[in-house]
Amino acid sequence: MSATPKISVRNVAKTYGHMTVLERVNLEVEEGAFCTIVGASGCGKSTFLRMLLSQETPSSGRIELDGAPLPGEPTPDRGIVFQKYSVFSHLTVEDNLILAREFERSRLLGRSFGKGRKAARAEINDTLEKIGLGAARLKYPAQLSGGMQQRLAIAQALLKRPKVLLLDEPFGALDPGIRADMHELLLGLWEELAMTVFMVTHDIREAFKLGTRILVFDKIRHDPQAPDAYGATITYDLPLNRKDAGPPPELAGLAVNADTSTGASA
Amino acid sequence: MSATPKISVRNVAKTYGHMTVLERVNLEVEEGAFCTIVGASGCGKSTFLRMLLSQETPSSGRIELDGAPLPGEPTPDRGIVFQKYSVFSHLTVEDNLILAREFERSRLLGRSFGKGRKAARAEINDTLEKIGLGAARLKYPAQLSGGMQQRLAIAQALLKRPKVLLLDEPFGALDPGIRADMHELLLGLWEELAMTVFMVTHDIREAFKLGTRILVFDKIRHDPQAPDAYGATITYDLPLNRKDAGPPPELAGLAVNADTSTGASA
Amino acid sequence: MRIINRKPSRVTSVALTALPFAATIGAYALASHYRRLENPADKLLPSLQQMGETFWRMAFVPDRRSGDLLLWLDTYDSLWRLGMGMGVATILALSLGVLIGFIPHARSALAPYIATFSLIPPITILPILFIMFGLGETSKVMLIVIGTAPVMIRSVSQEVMNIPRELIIKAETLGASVMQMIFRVVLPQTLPRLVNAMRLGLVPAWIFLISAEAIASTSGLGYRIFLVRRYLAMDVILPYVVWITLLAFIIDRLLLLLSKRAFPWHHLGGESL
Amino acid sequence: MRIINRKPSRVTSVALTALPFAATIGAYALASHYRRLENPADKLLPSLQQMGETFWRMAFVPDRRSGDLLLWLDTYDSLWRLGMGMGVATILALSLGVLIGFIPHARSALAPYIATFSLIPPITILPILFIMFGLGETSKVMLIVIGTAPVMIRSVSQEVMNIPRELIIKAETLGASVMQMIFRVVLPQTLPRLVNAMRLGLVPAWIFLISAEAIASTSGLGYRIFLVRRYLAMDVILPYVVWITLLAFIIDRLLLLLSKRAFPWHHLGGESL
Amino acid sequence: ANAEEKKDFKVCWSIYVGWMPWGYLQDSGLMKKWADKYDITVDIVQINDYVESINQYTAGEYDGCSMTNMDGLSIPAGGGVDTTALIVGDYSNGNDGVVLKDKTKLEEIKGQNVNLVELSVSHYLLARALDSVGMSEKDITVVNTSDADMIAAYATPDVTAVVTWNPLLSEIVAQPNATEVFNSSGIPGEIIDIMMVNTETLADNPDFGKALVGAWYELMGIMSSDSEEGKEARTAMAEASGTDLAGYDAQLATTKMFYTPAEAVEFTKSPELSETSKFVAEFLFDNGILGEGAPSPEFVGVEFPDGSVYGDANNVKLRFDTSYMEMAAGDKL
Ligand SMILES: Nc1ncnc2c1ncn2[C@@H]1O[C@H](COP(=O)(O)OP(=O)(O)OP(=O)(O)O)[C@@H](O)[C@H]1O
Ligand SMILES: Nc1ncnc2c1ncn2[C@@H]1O[C@H](COP(=O)(O)OP(=O)(O)OP(=O)(O)O)[C@@H](O)[C@H]1O
Ligand SMILES: [Mg+2]
Ligand SMILES: [Mg+2]
Repeated sequence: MSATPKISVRNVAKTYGHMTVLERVNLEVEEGAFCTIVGASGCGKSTFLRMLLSQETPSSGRIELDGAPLPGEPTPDRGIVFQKYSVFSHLTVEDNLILAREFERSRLLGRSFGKGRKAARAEINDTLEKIGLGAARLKYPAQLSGGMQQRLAIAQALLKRPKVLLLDEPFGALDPGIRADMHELLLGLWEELAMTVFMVTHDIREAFKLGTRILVFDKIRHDPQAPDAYGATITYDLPLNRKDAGPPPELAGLAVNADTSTGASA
Repeated sequence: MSATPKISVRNVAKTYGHMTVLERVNLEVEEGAFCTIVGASGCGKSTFLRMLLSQETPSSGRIELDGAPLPGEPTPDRGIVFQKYSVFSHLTVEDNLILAREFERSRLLGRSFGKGRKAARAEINDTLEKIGLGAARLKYPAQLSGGMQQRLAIAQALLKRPKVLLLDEPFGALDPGIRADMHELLLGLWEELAMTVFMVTHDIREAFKLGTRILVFDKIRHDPQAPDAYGATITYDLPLNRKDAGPPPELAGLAVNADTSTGASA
Repeated sequence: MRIINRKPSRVTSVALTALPFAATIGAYALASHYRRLENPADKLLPSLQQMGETFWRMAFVPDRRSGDLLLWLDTYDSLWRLGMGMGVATILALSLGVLIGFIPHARSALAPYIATFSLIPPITILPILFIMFGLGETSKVMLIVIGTAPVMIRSVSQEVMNIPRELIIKAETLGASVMQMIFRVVLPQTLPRLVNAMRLGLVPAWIFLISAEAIASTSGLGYRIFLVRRYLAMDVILPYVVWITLLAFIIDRLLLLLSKRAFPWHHLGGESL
Repeated sequence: MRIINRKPSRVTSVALTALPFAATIGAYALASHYRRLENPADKLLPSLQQMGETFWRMAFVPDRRSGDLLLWLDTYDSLWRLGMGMGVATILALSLGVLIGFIPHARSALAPYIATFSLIPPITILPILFIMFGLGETSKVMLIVIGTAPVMIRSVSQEVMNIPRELIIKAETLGASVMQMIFRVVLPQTLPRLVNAMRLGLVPAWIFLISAEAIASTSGLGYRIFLVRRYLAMDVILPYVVWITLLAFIIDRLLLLLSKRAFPWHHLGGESL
Repeated sequence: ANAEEKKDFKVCWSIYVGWMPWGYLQDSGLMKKWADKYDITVDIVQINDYVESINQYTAGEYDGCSMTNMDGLSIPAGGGVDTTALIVGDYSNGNDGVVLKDKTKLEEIKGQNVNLVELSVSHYLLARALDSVGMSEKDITVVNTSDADMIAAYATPDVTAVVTWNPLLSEIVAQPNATEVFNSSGIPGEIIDIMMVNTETLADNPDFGKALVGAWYELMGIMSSDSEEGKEARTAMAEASGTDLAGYDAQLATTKMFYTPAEAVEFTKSPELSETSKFVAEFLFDNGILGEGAPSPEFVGVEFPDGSVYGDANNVKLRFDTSYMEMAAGDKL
């Protein structure tokens, strides 16, 4: 490797009490990559993202961002969409979306007034339409359906245009139509901003469609007496070519598995 | 129609304040049907399930169960898995699962002790293994990953063996492998118990794979001035034949849509 | 239908609400009647009529000595003290609560101290308080502050700590500074709970107001009760107690209304008491 | 790193915690020193040593008049009253709280009444309490109950109402009767919050205990404080206040520990104060 | 001592029959008139809680305070604050009493619970009453009861004996089953109500003493007269204490007011005062009120107008000084 990788993960492990969730995770990701992460539920994918965000610290090992140790706390250059969509319950849809802008513009209070506010609200009209929340702009999150909240959370993270974007099952609660729109939105911004994206998903097709690289997390060591003794690690790490018609031969098994689950009707 | 339908919905509408969510919903479902429900996010699918559960009452119209008006409150003959998986946070995995049994056996306190408790815990060993939570049986929900909580919620509802089962995006947070296992578990019980199932999903393939009938919710009337004035209704109501290779011709458009969203790789 | 799913109708609800109040008044009237049968001059449980007359006199007949309408004078003075005390306590609760709940170093330094402080029954150190704050209005206001603020601070800091960590992290990824997080996330999320803490804090505030007025004052609802207590003038005390309760009730409802108006998002979920 | 993400180290944390306590003691010692320079017999701010001696004497030297070890006698009697009062208040809070929070009809009937009741400052209606409960131990315990239970009931019922509706519905679909829901869902979900309500309720409980012991008694921490207040014996009062605070602190921590032991699931989330 | 001349003075008082004139002095402007005469200001502050008022005085917040001889000896004098009895206003002559429920003789108090404000003049009165029938505190049980709760306490069945003062006393005696079996007229001149002032302040600012004494005796003259003005003054005092003129006059009847300075001077100079101080000091010592450091009842010295001292002459903290009252008697103010 010539250039410094955007993110490098070196021999990271994470344990909760006696339980090892992740172990021996090694990874180098170049800038602009779109990594999709798949793996059994409960194997530590969300935990991995939380570490990339500095929400949790690895129990051992090291994570580097642009060659320097990861900052000890979340920073605006890494955006996140959590698995349980969390938006600000005290702000309306539009106020949730202009919040990042307000933080930038009003250094002290993080709150704009009058004209500035109006302008900020006008700026997001487009986004609101794209995510289909134009009619709900004045509603509070508690008045939205699950899928609507999730779209709001995604848009909120995207509007900040982070260098690294972490997505934890962002499209889980969306119907196919909306999901396709959101894919477009995300891919458009990814190309435009050269973001580095990590996205956890359970939808193998989605993983193949969006990713330039797929990371499979799995446990390879098992101790039947102590099921918590060993953690998961990255078992496959494959580049994806968008123009490919199907999954690479190494993942044929996985894809079949996916087919079984999402219907043999295709 | 000769026999009384299991559930019949007659001209039901639901409004929240000024906003019409559903209108003119009509439906008759025979016993043992597996209805999958699809539709844009925010169109009222969860609301529809909540009405079938008697958690909410229709603003107008009538719902009948076995020819009689729906009871005014949730009853044990209708099981539910909520969109935001809700299990009892104060009970461990195994105690969550034996709870329904305890309610049956100990009429007053709903709590078994000593032997009875042990026996109840033994009974669920199988289920625990099937849903892959054998190793987590003593954990509290807050210690589980999202997918694990969802599996627990599904198993909890299935163990009660309800006559009508309502599922709101039950498999959203599951990986393909686990998802296939859960499909099997569900289909097995459905056949065995002749349950009537309503399942909301965003995965069209899943809808085709599992359902005997698919209900599509959508808005057909729009007023651009007042986006909340009209609600969604059932726009397609089609029987599915499991042995079919693909979606019926009427739904070709939908299926294509689904393909776009879940990857063109298949 | 199960009793938990049955909502009383409007009429039933009003009737049910009125029931225990009516029962209390009835029980009182009976007890008073029988006591006065035994001793017509009994002062402990005066008749409702007698109390009504006294209350009327306090409210609308100018006092012979000063020419004041005592009830309104007392009410005004007490409410002023209560308002000042609750105002200071609220400001303290909000500022210290956010500090303790949000900043770990401040938490280490202040939380145990304030927790300890909140456990000191203020009435035991009255002489020291009076020396520190004099016997004027300040000491009365301060007694209210000392009696209510520590618990309010504690509950506000707990509420701040209960804000889901995800929201704070989200704000950080959106580029917020600590100040900005306080103003745009922590404060708005905490304010409705602060109103709740105020509603709960009003109960001890009234108690301390009355204690303070009983010790050093020449007006106020607590002063009047204290003054006539040595003659067991229950015909003054009981209407005053009802009046205090009514005032407290109105303030409580106003705060609830304020919360519903100002923080609609907070009340989208379940009901609140 | 932002101050909100920096956790003080173990040592820093201990130092920060000790700081305000040390400052308070230091400030006291200084104030006391200067007062006693002016008047060596000053009673208001006795020296630390003097207080230590008095405390030792109260704890270990039998009283001249009665031969009792006063501190332990007072402590035992007060804790007994506090325990009884809190016990009754807790039982009331749990039973009425569940009733009000869970059953709409009970809510209509009782919630406004108890809310109103909680706003009555109990000291104003002491004479009526005396007729109802006499002047013995009952009235002291009842004063504690009346002073703490209404607020506790209110907060427990609010907590019951805050249980996500989905959980209740889930229980219904699993075939639970109202009783079963109360015992298997509502109570377990509410208990940890009840412990919290108890911890908050202890603050007024101590205040009412001390007020109650000031009314008519022959022993107890509050009795002693009020008795020696007659001759401004701050060398007794201050150590007693510290002692009360210490007892209250220990009870508070024990309850927190109990909660962590008995309801581990409740403490899986964030920290608590 | 450090001579401190000052212009602004504060004295405090609490509601009691013999002290109501203090409130009236402030309200009527009489005090201001006399203060102006000496070119000073005197603020008379009402404190509802009697003990708190003495505590505040002892802590140095006030220059003077109305209290009984007993509390003057125990709190300020016992606390090292050199205190002078400036105006000896009255003594209780039936204003404090022992009341039994359903019993009529003092002897029958034996074995009962007696509700009273412990360590107060009521406690002292009880001790003297028991003494008079050859009993001691061991024969009864004292239950400390706050004065504010006394009437309500008496209404409960558990309470069978109380010792208290007016106006509570007359309210309780009015109950059908109550008998007053002993009162302070049995120990005349032992419970004395006094305006105490800080000795140092008085020494440095004699004008302060003159203004207080001058104002007080002017009002005494008005109050004792049967004129309209006197009635008006007494009515105002009655209402300030929460009763009416008849009620207040009834309380005055059991109070030996010294309406003229001459009477007060004569009483203060009488030899019985020394005897009373001995009783009081012994009572305080027996109850541990003089402090742990006190080796004997004579620990605190009390000086009388003739210069004689009861107790430790090196630790004189309470002084009966008639010089200011004599000035008033001689019209020298
Ligand atoms: N705070 C915690 N304390 C203890 N164990 C935890 C904690 N958080 C997560 N775990 C455990 O770590 C494991 C990994 O959890 P994680 O949420 O990362 O899984 P995941 O791969 O995201 O699963 P899913 O696909 O279901 O979201 C789980 O077994 C979970 O029980
Ligand atoms: N309590 C409520 N008050 C007001 N509006 C509500 C409420 N609950 C739901 N809604 C509105 O009703 C509409 C339908 O919500 P519902 O949750 O049924 O949608 P859904 O079809 O389940 O969507 P999703 O697929 O995203 O879960 C939404 O627009 C939502 O804003
Ligand atoms: Mg996850
Ligand atoms: Mg939904």
